[in-house]
Amino acid sequence: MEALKNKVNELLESGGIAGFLGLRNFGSEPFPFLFTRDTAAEVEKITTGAVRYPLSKILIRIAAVYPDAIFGIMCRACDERAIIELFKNTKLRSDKVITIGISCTDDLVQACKCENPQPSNLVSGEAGKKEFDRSDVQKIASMTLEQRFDFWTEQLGKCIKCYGCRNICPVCFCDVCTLEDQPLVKRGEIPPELPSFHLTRAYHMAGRCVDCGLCEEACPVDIPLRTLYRRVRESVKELLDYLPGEERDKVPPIQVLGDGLFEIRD
Amino acid sequence: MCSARVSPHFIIRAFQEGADGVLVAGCHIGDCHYLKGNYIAIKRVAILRDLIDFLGISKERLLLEWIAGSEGDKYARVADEFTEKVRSLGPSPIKRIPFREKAVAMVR
Amino acid sequence: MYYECIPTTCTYCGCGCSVVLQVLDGHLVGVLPGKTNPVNEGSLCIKGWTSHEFVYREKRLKNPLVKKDGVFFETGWEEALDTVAGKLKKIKEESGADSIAALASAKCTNEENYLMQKLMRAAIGTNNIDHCARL
Amino acid sequence: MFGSGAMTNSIAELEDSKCIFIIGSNTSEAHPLIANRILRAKAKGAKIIVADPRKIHIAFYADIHVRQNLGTDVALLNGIMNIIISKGWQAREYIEARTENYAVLQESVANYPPEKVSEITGVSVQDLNAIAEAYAKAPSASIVYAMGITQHTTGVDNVKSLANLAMLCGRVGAESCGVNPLRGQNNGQGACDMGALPNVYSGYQRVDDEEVGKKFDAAWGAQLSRKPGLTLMDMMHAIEEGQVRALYIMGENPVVSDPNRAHVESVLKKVEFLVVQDIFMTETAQYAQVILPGVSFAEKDGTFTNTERRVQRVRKAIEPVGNARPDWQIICSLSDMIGYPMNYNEAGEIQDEIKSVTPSYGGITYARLDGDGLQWPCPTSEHPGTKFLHKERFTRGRGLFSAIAFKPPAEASDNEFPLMLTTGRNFVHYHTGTLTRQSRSLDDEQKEGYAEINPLDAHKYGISKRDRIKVVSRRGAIEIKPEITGRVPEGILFIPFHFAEAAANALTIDALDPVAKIPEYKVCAVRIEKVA
Repeated sequence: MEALKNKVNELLESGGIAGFLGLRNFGSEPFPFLFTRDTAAEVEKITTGAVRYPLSKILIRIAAVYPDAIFGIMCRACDERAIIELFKNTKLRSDKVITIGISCTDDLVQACKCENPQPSNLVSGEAGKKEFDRSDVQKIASMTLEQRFDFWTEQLGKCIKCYGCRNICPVCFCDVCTLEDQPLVKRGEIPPELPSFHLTRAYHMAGRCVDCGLCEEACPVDIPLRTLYRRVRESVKELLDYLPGEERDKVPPIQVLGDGLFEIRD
Repeated sequence: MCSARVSPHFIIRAFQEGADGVLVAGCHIGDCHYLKGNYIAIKRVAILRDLIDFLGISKERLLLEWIAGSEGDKYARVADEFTEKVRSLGPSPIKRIPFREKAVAMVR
Repeated sequence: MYYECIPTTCTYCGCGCSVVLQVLDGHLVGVLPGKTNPVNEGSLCIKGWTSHEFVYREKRLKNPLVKKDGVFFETGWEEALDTVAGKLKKIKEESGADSIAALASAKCTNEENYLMQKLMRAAIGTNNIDHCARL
Repeated sequence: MFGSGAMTNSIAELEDSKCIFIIGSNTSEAHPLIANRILRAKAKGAKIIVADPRKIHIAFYADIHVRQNLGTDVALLNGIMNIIISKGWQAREYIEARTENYAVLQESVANYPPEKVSEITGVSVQDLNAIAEAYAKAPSASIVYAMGITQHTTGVDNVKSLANLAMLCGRVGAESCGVNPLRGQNNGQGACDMGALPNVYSGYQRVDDEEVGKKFDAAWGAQLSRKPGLTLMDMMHAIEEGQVRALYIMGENPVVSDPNRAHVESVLKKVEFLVVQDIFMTETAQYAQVILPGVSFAEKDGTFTNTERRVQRVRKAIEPVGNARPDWQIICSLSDMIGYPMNYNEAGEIQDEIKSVTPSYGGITYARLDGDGLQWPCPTSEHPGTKFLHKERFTRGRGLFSAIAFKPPAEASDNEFPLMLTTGRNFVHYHTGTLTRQSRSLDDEQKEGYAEINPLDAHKYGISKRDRIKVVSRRGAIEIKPEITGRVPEGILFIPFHFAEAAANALTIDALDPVAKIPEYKVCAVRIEKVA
């Protein structure tokens, strides 16, 4: 933690960054906060916490107001994967963002089933072990078609349409959301139309999902959303040879898969 | 209409409305007036096939075929074969979802 | 340049979920679910996620209004509060404290409900205080 | 009853309950973050029972869903208890050790044999047996209810029947059990706790108790009235009779929320001086002489108390919009001008006073609320708060069984009004829509009101989904879009009450529960006509 505090103070003092987006203890609990020179005293309360908030998504909002400023951001490996995709999709500028890597506790790595908990530019802690566990996907893939359908109907049927999976997702950055497109997705009832609401969102995760799992954490009814999107991630790797968040130099296939660009709405 | 214009959402919508199968037909590879429309379609449909299959809707219910404007006989053959295929798969499972608004079973 | 998150409690149903208000340069810009709260444990419903949206609506009342000849006019706080206090005092003198009644609110804070009943009971002198929680 | 009106257990405990009986609560739409606990309990093997005339979302996850006729809850519950007693499944030791008046209950439920109950409620004898067995035999069992139980002329009877059932099986004062009312509003619990009621001060201390009166006289430095005041419905009548001349409404919208809208409007027109304090120009504010602009939850400090008695902080995040002022400051200013000064520099000082006069809040300070908040009763500054109530003993000593007879709703269907109407919420909107209909995303999700109607009724009246229908009751009429769906059984219409322009409460009846004065929103007779 001291290393992180020192790094943030150093960057703020040198003017290398205008602000550092991280977590601050508010009372006894950590919440996102932008540390600036004006609020340098707050750096004492900086924490890495055991919780994850969508910092990269918050940074999009701040950077939109201050497009010329350079920001530091506290980065777990999942945050960094998201930021890589946000650079490629021009939602953040790589010359305006400095990532400060922090490690995740073993507990968190386990809880997240994180396939790559190793951020670059690690300032605080030691990098966790890579653990590639796709047993959740395999378990469902090994069911019969009918079992799979019943499983998902029961799971997706719990949906209370909070839009939390979208709202918290760091790579859900479209200006207009297809999930709110009335003729395509019927509105005003729960569960939302099965399976099209979730099928639509899952399709949109193709080429974007960085497997951070924030969606599943935010789901109030414990739908295994991450498993669904992991399968999509696998398909994209198999069919398009692209693994979002892991390939800094490849062009993302997002236009091929279809975002707003290919839609005509009426 | 270009096969790239067939948005995955249209396909999803068709399934939601109760279609037992969806056939997307496009121009042959190399024949695209827009140069790469059918390349786009092929990738989209492939991803969507994987996805619906994972959700328990057989990927065989979604078919992409290349049929040129002049290939009327191929169109008829593909349509016939696909219809037979879908018939053998039975009705779409989406039609038996209990939450559906008008499910008669819910009427007391 | 100032961004912070203020944890608070959702204004909608009785669950009492923790919502985290995102404030950018003094403006409310969004909501996050409180990740550590024992009620909602990092989730929210659709209302919680959008609980900031009504705050800046154009239709918000921004000044006290006094009705004259059936039409509302904006006015200052002094005049509005004077009118209310004067009228309540007059009615109390003429018809007694029990001719005044008040409805507190299941939407307001504990402190406000406490003060409202104290106002009616101690300042006015009546127990005519209720709210719409039955509804 | 057991002597206090709040959720006996905690939200998190539901997750480990082995049987959850949901009655009169559309949990997934009205209390979504409690529904998730119920779904988790199911995933851990709990049996879920839903009794609701509508096929609500959570009913799809129920092991047993019964659709009782509107307003027959007492009969249903008596029938379940009849079965439990006749099979000998009641908790004998618990009844002996912790309750009184059991003989009276035994005698009264003997009049409700399953066949007769089935006749009244429309629930099969087989389902009654299944519910009785599931509830009585599970290692732990919770009852969850909401306004579907209370908003009846027999609301108090319904609640007492649930208390009877819970005590009969020893389900009060134990972990993951209890009787758990879900409060509809964020601070409905707090408003009651704080004494925004005509007969009690904060902490349910009675105004007609001389001891209590003296305590508050001293604390507040005033000579306080010992005479209980008027309830909301009594206020309305007193205004009509000219006995109440001034009404001060803070943050409520009775024109839309109260039954029999036409009556409420005529009363508000009649009252000599109406002050409304709110953040929007509500339907009610239109009738005011003076409107005072208060602020939203984001612009002030304070606390809310949720449905599980958890007191939590509300924190100011932004400055008030325009010249609006925090509601507590408005009350203070007004009190000063009336001649009773209130000197509080910040909301925390008010809590310090609440703490000093309210035993159940006696240990609550803002400093202690950091993090998870505290569940009352929390009498001292060392007390950790109370997860579930009545652990060793009931608030009133022994739990009191009461004999409750079934009474039909105030209004029944007849030739003129052949359909029954019930009201409730939609997952997108909240209460009168003052806030949610001003939220873009929520408004987009559901823009207008609708009436759910069974396909058989739609067919009978020749209504298709593109039509508009007129719904008429003895109190009023509205035009509305039909939603043809099996969610409602034949003969029943459902209308959410959020939409002022198609207000369900233009139709509802203002017949009240004789004790709690709650209107019967959940049952009235209507007819429908197709709008040409």
